[in-house]
Amino acid sequence: MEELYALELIHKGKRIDGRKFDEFRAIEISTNIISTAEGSAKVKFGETEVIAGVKIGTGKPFPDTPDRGILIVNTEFTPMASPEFEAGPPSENAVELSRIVDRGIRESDAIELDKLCLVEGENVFSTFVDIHIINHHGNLQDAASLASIAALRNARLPKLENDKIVRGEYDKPLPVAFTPINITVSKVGDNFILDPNYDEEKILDSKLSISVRDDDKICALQKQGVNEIKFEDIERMLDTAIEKSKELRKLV
Amino acid sequence: MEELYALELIHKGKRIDGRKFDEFRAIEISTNIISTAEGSAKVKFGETEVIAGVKIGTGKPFPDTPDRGILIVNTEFTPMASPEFEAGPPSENAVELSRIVDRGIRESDAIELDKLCLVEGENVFSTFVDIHIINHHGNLQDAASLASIAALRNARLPKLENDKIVRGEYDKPLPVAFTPINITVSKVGDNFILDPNYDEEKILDSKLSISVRDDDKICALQKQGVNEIKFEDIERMLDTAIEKSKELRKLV
Amino acid sequence: MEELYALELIHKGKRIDGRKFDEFRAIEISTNIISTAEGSAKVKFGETEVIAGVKIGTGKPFPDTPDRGILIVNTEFTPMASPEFEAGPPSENAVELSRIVDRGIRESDAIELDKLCLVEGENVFSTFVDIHIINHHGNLQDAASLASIAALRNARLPKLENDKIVRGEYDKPLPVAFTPINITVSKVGDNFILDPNYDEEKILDSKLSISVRDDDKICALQKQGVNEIKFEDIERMLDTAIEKSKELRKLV
Amino acid sequence: MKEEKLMVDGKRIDGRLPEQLRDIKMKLNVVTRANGSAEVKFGKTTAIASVHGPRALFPRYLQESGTGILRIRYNMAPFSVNDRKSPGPDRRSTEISKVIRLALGPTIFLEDFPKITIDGFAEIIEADGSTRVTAINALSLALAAAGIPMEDLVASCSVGKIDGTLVVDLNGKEDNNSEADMAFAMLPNKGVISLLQMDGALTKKEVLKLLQSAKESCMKIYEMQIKVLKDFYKGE
Amino acid sequence: MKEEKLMVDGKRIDGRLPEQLRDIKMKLNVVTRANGSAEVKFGKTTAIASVHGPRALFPRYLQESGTGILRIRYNMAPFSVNDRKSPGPDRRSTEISKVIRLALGPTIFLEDFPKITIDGFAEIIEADGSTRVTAINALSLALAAAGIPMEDLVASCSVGKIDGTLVVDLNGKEDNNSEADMAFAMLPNKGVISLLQMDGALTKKEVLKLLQSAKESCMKIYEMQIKVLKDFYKGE
Amino acid sequence: MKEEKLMVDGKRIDGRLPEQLRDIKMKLNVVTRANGSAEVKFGKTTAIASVHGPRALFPRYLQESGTGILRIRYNMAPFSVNDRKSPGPDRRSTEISKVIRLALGPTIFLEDFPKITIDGFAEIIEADGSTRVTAINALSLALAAAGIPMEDLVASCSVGKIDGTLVVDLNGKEDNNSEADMAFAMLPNKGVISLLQMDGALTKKEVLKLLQSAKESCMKIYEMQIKVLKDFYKGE
Repeated sequence: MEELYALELIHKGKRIDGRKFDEFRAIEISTNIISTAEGSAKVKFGETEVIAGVKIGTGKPFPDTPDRGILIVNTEFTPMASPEFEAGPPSENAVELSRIVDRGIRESDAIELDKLCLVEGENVFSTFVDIHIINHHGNLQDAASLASIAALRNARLPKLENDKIVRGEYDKPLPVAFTPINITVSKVGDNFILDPNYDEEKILDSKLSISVRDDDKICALQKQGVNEIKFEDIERMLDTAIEKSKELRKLV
Repeated sequence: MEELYALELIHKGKRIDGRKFDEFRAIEISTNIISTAEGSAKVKFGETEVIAGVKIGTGKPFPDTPDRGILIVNTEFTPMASPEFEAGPPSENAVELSRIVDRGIRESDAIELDKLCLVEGENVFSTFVDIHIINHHGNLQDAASLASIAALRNARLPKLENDKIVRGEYDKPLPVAFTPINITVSKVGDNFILDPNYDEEKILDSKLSISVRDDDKICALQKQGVNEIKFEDIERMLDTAIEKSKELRKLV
Repeated sequence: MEELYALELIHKGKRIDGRKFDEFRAIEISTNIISTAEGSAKVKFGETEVIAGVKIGTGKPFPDTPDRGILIVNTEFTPMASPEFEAGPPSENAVELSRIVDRGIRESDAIELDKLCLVEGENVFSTFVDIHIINHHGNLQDAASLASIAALRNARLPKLENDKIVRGEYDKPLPVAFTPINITVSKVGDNFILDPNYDEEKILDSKLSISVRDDDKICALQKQGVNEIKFEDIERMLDTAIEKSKELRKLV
Repeated sequence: MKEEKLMVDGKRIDGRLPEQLRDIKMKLNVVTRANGSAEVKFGKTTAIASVHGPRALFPRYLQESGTGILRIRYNMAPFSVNDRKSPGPDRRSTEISKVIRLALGPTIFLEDFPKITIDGFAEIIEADGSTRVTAINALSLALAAAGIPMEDLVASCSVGKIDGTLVVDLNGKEDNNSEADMAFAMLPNKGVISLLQMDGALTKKEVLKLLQSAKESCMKIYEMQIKVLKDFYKGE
Repeated sequence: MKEEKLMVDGKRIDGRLPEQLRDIKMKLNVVTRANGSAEVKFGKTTAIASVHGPRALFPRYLQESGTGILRIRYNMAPFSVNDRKSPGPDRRSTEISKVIRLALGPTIFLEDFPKITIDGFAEIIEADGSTRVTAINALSLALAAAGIPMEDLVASCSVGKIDGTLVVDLNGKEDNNSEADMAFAMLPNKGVISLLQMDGALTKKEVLKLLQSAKESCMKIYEMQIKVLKDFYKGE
Repeated sequence: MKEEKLMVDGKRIDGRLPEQLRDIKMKLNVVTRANGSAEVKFGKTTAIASVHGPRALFPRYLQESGTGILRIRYNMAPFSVNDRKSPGPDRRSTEISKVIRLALGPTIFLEDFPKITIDGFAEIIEADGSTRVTAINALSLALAAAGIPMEDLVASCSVGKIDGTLVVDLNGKEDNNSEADMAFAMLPNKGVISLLQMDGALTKKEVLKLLQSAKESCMKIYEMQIKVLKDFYKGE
């Protein structure tokens, strides 16, 4: 019943691992860790560990965006990473996590997709961001978002010969214009906390996932958790996310 | 136990809602109800409600019919429409319903598929009829067939520019040569009834789904229900269907 | 408890059907049994019966072998053939069986895939070997392998017109260079047996599936069964397989 | 599609007369560990069927307290047709499995087997038209060979209209180019219809004529079924 | 993509003012055998929702001993969009089903229904933007019509920014070409937010402004919901 | 395909001698909430494995009354290979999961855990040849770290023939262009083989030689496994 203890502590203004309410666990980011990927990053928030790998290929563009590259974000909650994850097609939670990461990147115009067009309507670069959960110890959303943008910033476009990819040779970096940062602000009772660990996640009332761009613009919001949010809490949650995003962006 | 009462009544020559044995419930047909579809129709038989939507695209023809358009009929028994419908891939009953609708249309040569060829072997119009069950209160087969042919008669071919579809602009009507009508004749004890409602469907011994073309030709037959049919019943069933089909065809 | 009796007998140096330890059941091979297939064979080991059908089509080559034809082996453990087989996607055992057959054929270079290229990088012959289990009474692996190579030896390349297949007309035999034979050597206690029947299969300690080419080279190995194999047993197992393969190869 | 002549001088492309069945072969107990099985050939069309059960049904929530259930799976081998069929069920086989179940169901005293399932599987090894009716004949024999208590056998055949002529037992080419084809099954002793499907365009009169000739052919098929079952039990 | 003008002379492409909702229609009990159902239209966008339950939940291992569960399925008809949508769930509908469940969940006294499920289904018949919020309004009415004990209704609408202007209730064209769009739901009496999703690029100030205008629109929608429910119970 | 030289002056493309293993790294307990876990690297090839269990097995009909069961899932991350692998199992991973289960099964006293499952998961993070044997080494450590009662560890490596030379521990390029490759696992103390797969074309003599050199390499790997386990328990 670790989580009940965590709750009791929060009511006393403390956290189970001694952190302040608005403090992340120790963050480690390592990039270029997978030589088979065009870009990669490992992010650790304390014990939580997530790897994002970027694979770049070529393919037909979507019919409604014939002159833009393709971006696809996919997440695997590998059953290795946590006893409650199950093998099989992505769970509802894995799908939601992917889609929040995707929106943060897409809506912020982080990737210059127009520069990824090779032949309009025929051939464009397709960029897959695959998020692999290695160790689930809370706050997967922020870790996955951070790993994804770090892997994209690390990614290089493969060299082409006759519009076909030459594996293992690279041309130039993937064009990345912004570094959107996802900060999930959680509420427990009257308290706002950041980066909850696995036990703390069980006692959250509600959370708001907020993606902030370099210019402090909000690019994606998603209310999560089973309880409602009060109108008067939103501004504070946004302020917290904007402030914290600056800190995390420096690490990428 | 509404159905036991329905059975008792039928044995007395009556029906639960006061209809005659060969009488349909009140039929309502409205067409062109969905502006995103190339053709659409809603059919109500009393409370039973079915929507058919026609979507027309372009694609490669089937290899064995390189000069003909494509017709595909699909049905969703949405779990919304009835407590016994389940989410997931089409059930056996939904597949059978689709295939009976499909055969009625295809075997009667209702759609002039040869007029839907754009470039032989390369590009033809593909016509999807999607049947969506809104309210299941019996006799889905006849309602779905009627909605489908009504939606097809309502459908317009999209305008093309360089063999690509311009959404929202139309060229001419989908070429429809016949109006096949499906009449399912059911047997309860020694009685033949038409258009059973939900409760009556539970007490049917057997049924024969009969698709009749404008020239009174039979285009599709399918015996349904758990019990056998007697040889001597077939002629009467066909006669009933031929007669009734004229009545319903007028409504389309 | 037929299998306990089988075990008791083996410990006494006997087998349940009177065979010697290294003796196969009566083998029947019939080829060209299915006129819709480009090649076909039925193999019986006693009651065990397996059909392999070869279908040849054309398609794009794999990107890493642009100048070679395609070989795909697939197995259906039809629920008809045995009460423990279930409908659905191929089970783990069916997948393993296919892959062992595939490796025996592929690694021995039995099919001259380079002769199956029509237009480099664009169009090649694709060869599907479909294995259909008809009656499961033990030793499916060796029977399926034998049926597959017999069907391939029986197969003819379809005639082409403008790079398209003319069904029912044939050009020349599929080029087959070798006749790999799969022999599974099983161990029960201290005894090595071949071609176990259904009851004997339940009492095996371990088995080694060995594919042998015409020149006595070993082309594929797969340890199976729940128990380990001793190092000192391997040579004897290989010798048995090499010897027995000559006998079976004569039958193809 | 319908250009080639299917009837020449009153004969069909394989030399048969309109009312003539193809060469029919029936063999019992071809699957060792099934409760009953049979192989039936109508010309090249080959169906092998087996019956597993009566057997317990899991998971439990599928069981019906008052009755047993019959499950049927009709399946085509990938190599049974000219263009390879990918493995696994499709819409066609889903529908056919259902109509076969309904064609056989009335003969079986399922209420004698509460909570139990009887599973019938039919594999089409080679398809040259009329596969579903061949499968029904094989399954009917397999059920009988399994000792399942049945009210009657089920005999099944196809009929249709080609080049304006009504014919029985359509082969693949006839099937693909017919003006109409009908799949039919009946309980020969009870004299009732348990499968009736038709595609095409026929007058009422033609439908009734086809039914009559389907009935006559089924009675011939029934005689063969009886013979093979008698021979089998004699042989035992 | 964002070339066409969406605001001309202070008016939107369909003639509305920025803060103006489309024509809204609500109808109750459109599915006979559901416990409750409703059809809601926002302009052309049409959602039909039904609630089946409270009902027993099988298989048993899904049951929760201390509470009931709410299950939601949001689905688009294949013909509801310009390019036919293939049937079946996709990633988008999976996510939307989840956020709808969370938007409605807080209002229902699920703890009163141990081991029980309440199943809500929303079908989008035609999509012209704002489909998820239309579905929420329909489901909220369907739950009420089903007599499910609820703390509050849920009212829902979209807001967004087009051509630099903050607007409510985006139609399809606006949605596709917006600078930002937000899906919003609230419990009108409790005055709290149960759905909040946003895509785009907005300053904090803009977010807060949009929230305010979403709240105001939801209060209008709530009035309509109350009216249709009252009329319905009067009519009974 | 086999044109590039893989052996030059007795050395391999990465500079190794034929009998030389790559740089091997082993690390324990990398997944917090697993019962045991390990990361193993053979050069760039990286496998992370965790063990969940012994734990209860649901649904119940999967349970075996007399014994526990071992379940194994081998999976490659989409980015672990040059051409992105779509997520989810395929035929290759299905077979590998099975042979890994059989390679590990003999060491575990499963009969001590009736109705229970032990679940082992191995993720390939980067693939440069010999992934299944790397996964086995990681799983063997993870099982030990989970405190599962085992008769022996399992040590595993690949061997093969490249450019006519017999070598150990094939990297990706060697694997793709080998004349033969063999995956091998053994119980080092019991001295028996629990995994043996081979593809290629080898004389009997070559097979036996490769087995010998696989055995020798596995004994080295076993020493490393023992060391990392000892260090870990010392560290506790």
